[in-house]
Amino acid sequence: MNEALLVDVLGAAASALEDAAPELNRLDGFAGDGDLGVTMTEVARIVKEVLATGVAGVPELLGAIGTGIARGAPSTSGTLVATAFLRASQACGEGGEPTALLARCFEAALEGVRARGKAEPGDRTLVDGLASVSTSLEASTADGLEWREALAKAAEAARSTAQATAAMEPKKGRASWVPQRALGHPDAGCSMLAIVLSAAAARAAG
Amino acid sequence: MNEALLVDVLGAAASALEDAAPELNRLDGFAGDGDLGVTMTEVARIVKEVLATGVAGVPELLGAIGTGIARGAPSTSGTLVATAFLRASQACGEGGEPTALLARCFEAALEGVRARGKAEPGDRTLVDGLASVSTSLEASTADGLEWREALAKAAEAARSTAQATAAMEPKKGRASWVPQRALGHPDAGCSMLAIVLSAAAARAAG
Amino acid sequence: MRKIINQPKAFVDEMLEGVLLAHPGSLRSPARRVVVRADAPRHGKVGIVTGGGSGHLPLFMGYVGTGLADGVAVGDVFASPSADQVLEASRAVDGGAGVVYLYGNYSGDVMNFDLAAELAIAEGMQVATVVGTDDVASAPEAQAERRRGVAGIAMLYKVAGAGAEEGRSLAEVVTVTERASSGLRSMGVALSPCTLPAAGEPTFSLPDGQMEIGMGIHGEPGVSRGPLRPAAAIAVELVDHIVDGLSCGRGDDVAVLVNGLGATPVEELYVLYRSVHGALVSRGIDVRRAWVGEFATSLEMAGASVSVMRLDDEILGLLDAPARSPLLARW
Amino acid sequence: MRKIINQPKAFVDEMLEGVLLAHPGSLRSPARRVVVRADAPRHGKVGIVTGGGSGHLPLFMGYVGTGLADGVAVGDVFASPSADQVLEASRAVDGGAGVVYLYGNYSGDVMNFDLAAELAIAEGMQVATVVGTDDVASAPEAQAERRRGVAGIAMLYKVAGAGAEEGRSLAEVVTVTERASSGLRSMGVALSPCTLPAAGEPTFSLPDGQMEIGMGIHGEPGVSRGPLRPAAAIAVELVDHIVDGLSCGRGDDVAVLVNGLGATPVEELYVLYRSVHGALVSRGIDVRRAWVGEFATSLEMAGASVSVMRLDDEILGLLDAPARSPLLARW
Ligand SMILES: Nc1ncnc2c1ncn2[C@@H]1O[C@H](COP(=O)(O)OP(=O)(O)O)[C@@H](O)[C@H]1O
Ligand SMILES: Nc1ncnc2c1ncn2[C@@H]1O[C@H](COP(=O)(O)OP(=O)(O)O)[C@@H](O)[C@H]1O
Ligand SMILES: [Mg+2]
Ligand SMILES: [Mg+2]
Ligand SMILES: [Mg+2]
Ligand SMILES: [Mg+2]
Repeated sequence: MNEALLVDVLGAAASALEDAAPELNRLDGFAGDGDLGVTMTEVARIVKEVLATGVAGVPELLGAIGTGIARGAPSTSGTLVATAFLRASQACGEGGEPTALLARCFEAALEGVRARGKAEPGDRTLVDGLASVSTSLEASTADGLEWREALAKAAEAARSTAQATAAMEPKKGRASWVPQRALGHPDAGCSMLAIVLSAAAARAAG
Repeated sequence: MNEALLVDVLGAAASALEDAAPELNRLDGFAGDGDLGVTMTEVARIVKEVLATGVAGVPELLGAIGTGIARGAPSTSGTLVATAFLRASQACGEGGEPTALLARCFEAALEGVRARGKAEPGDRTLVDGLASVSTSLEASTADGLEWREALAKAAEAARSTAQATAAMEPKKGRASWVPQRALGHPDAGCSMLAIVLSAAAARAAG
Repeated sequence: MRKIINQPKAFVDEMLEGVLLAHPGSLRSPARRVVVRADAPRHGKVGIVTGGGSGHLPLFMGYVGTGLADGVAVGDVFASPSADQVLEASRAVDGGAGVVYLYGNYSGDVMNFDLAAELAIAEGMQVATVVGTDDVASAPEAQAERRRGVAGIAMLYKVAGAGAEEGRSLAEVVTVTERASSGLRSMGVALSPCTLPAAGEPTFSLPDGQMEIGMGIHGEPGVSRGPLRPAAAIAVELVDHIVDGLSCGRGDDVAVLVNGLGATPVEELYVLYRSVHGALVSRGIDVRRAWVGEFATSLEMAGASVSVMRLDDEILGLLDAPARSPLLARW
Repeated sequence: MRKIINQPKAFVDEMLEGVLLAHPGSLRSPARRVVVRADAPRHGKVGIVTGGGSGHLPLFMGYVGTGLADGVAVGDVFASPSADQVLEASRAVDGGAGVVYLYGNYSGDVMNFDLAAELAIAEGMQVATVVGTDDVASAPEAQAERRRGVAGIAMLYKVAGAGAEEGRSLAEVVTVTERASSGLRSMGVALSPCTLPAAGEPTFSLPDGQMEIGMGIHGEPGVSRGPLRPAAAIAVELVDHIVDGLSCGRGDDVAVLVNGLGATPVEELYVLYRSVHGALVSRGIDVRRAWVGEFATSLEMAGASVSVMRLDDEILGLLDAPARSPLLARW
């Protein structure tokens, strides 16, 4: 996976994020405060800004995106996405075979988000989505799949996990008072992950 | 004019006031704050309350109404109406021929309202209405008219003065910034006077 | 209607009960709808009595406290208190040095305070009156004495209250307060109407996206109505009107108060203040003190007003004196 | 939209400019969207840093002052500030005695303050954290540590700030603030939504005549929605929920804070307070201190919240200590 390709794929993901803003606001509104789309529009803007300035080197690029989001979109999801980029940046430093590299990046992102947000799998958060993506990429590495194929499978995993969160009853926090409000709707953060991975996979596939 | 008759006539005037509340709010709203009807509903309630308790003696009755309004409806128009009743109460103490008595009461009311509110004739206030009523009653006294007839003429004077205020440009205060807002609509306080006098005259007539 | 109330008729009395329950050490009620400082009367101190309609908190009751007013007569929503109430307040705060009636110029209030003054003087009290007339939109400069009192009166309480607390005489308190008042101008902009509890309907209609410059605090028509403009443009228009009559320019010192009418967030008031400050400074005027917040409201009306007071050293000293009231003190 | 603003994007920065122009002697800005006391750092005094989204004034910036917090990181409307901003605030207020991070429990804020703490500690500062978790509607009692922070945090600033001002150590300030926090509960009712300047549309829909009990200050769904009820009934429901988890009853001392969310007149807050007081007293609880006004708002949302804090002599003494901030001080 070279830098130009990464720029291309991330740009496509950012555009998809912008398009999905109203839907993300709507999903966040069922149990949250309805602003995930607002934050992700800002995140997408920052990603595109960094891509346009052209930072040299994959780890440097991911790091610059992470830092930019941490400074410029410091909300819950913004901070978590920033953490994910920063950890991915560190994890991919050594380089390596693309599918394994992807798997390493997402594993690092998952661990970073878990540490920062203190949510566990099953809490109906972004952690559920990242965990399934990480698992899928690990399996693809073991199976020796090409990275584009692995990415497509990971996107598939993200989509089905987002779907699955719709049936997860919020057991913690405010939403647990009125579980019926969230029930039936996928978690907003997991949907966001599914949207960006799907866009990335589609662009990678050409 | 005996006490029972006064009770009857004042009761009719109070009822007319209650009915006119929305219209008075509306008229007050063109250049004022649109609450004259609210105040007059309270005034009417207090008048009826005092009438129902049955105070002995005409001056005492008028005095009790004046005091009741001063305590219970202490807004601009409430305070002026209270002043009018209190001055009328003082003026009618000596008794006398009904038409002359009425004239004396309204002259005293006019002077009281002028002193309290510091408005001059031509300022487009209650003073304009009271001044024309007072003038009409004086003329009727000089002409030796019976009090019912005099009251009917006074009501007629109040109505035509209210009409005339519609053409008076507000020259003072806030309304003078936007004279066109008030222009074409009669002054609310003068309309109020016309309404109560008309109701009183109609009841007195039979 | 979006109101946290019980019976609309009971609104003012229940509000008063709440105030007295919340601040038992600071306030007491010597008569119905009359509230005074718990330590009133203060012997030898000039007493300051205010009052007016309800629905404007912290005006008027919020200014009863140390270094401010001593007593208040509380009217119905947007309606004057009675002369009786003002008289009761006067009796409760008179410490023998006389009483100043300090309130806003509304005809009902003027009549009732005037009547109360006659009665109080007949009882042997010394009474003097200073009426706030800061709202430049309510009458042209040539009729300045006819203008209504609005949020600027908050600064007059401060001046009069500090003077009285220092032990100045009745005449001295009146003189400095009148001087402060003559150098004080305000003007506001309304963005939405408000609803009286007893009425249940908005006091007037002002469509979303419209503003009315110079509207009165009871919804009396203002100077102009039009599409809502940016904060910076509103600030320039208000400052122009205010400074016009104040004959205030390069090198003059002023205090500024930006007031919210009820529903406008404090953040917006600071955005407005930013441009008000700029408009004054660009005329060479020196802003020595500034307050931003809710000082005189109209229930839940959206909008703001700007008040500017010309300063001299004596007035600035009084503005800086300590003052504290239970309704204003968030700590 | 009924807002006194310029470009929505510039809202927070223009608001901050206004704050700094209005209070130059009291506040300064050592870095973008960071505001600290003008006299910070105070040598040997524990520093208190807070922060959170904009749109809640006087929360958070309003609590920067004497006897309160020392610095604030200012986020976008309803959005967390960044770890960078918190770090800058920490550097500006650290007087060598350590810094307490005191803020409301929102995941974005927690993550950014935690990250800032790691960075500050790496720079050699001592940092401790106390998070306000008073909103009982935001999670059941068994998950009390997951609850959001709302208006009750105003009392925590008072406790922590007074302790720090007295010269207590970092550990001492944290201990007493945590004890105060553990005895603090709040719950609110919303009567209308609010509109973010950048969005231009209400954050949620709440029809006229409806209320939502327990709604979050960003419009997060609450415990129940239904027809608007009288103030007395709202008070009983809020007090029931609050006192439930507080295990507080006959003979216990509390402080009460009734907070307006933005568009609710102070008069209504006092009507509500009247019934809150009654509900507490009828349980034999002794209300020792009460504050009524706007302490934590949600732009122009209509509604109110009630906060109750269990008192002991030490906490009461800290609540009574002098405190002053330019945004809270109307005088
Ligand atoms: N502690 C957490 N760990 C991981 N993901 C979280 C956590 N809290 C929230 N999220 C995710 O963030 C999404 C909401 O993000 P956002 O709208 O930015 O939050 P908020 O508005 O509450 O600050 C949720 O749908 C969820 O997927
Ligand atoms: N100074 C005055 N002298 C006589 N009448 C007055 C005066 N001011 C107002 N009025 C009368 O009172 C009417 C308005 O009364 P009201 O609505 O009670 O006043 P507000 O709401 O301004 O207190 C006016 O239409 C006018 O006729
Ligand atoms: Mg959200
Ligand atoms: Mg949010
Ligand atoms: Mg009126
Ligand atoms: Mg009125």
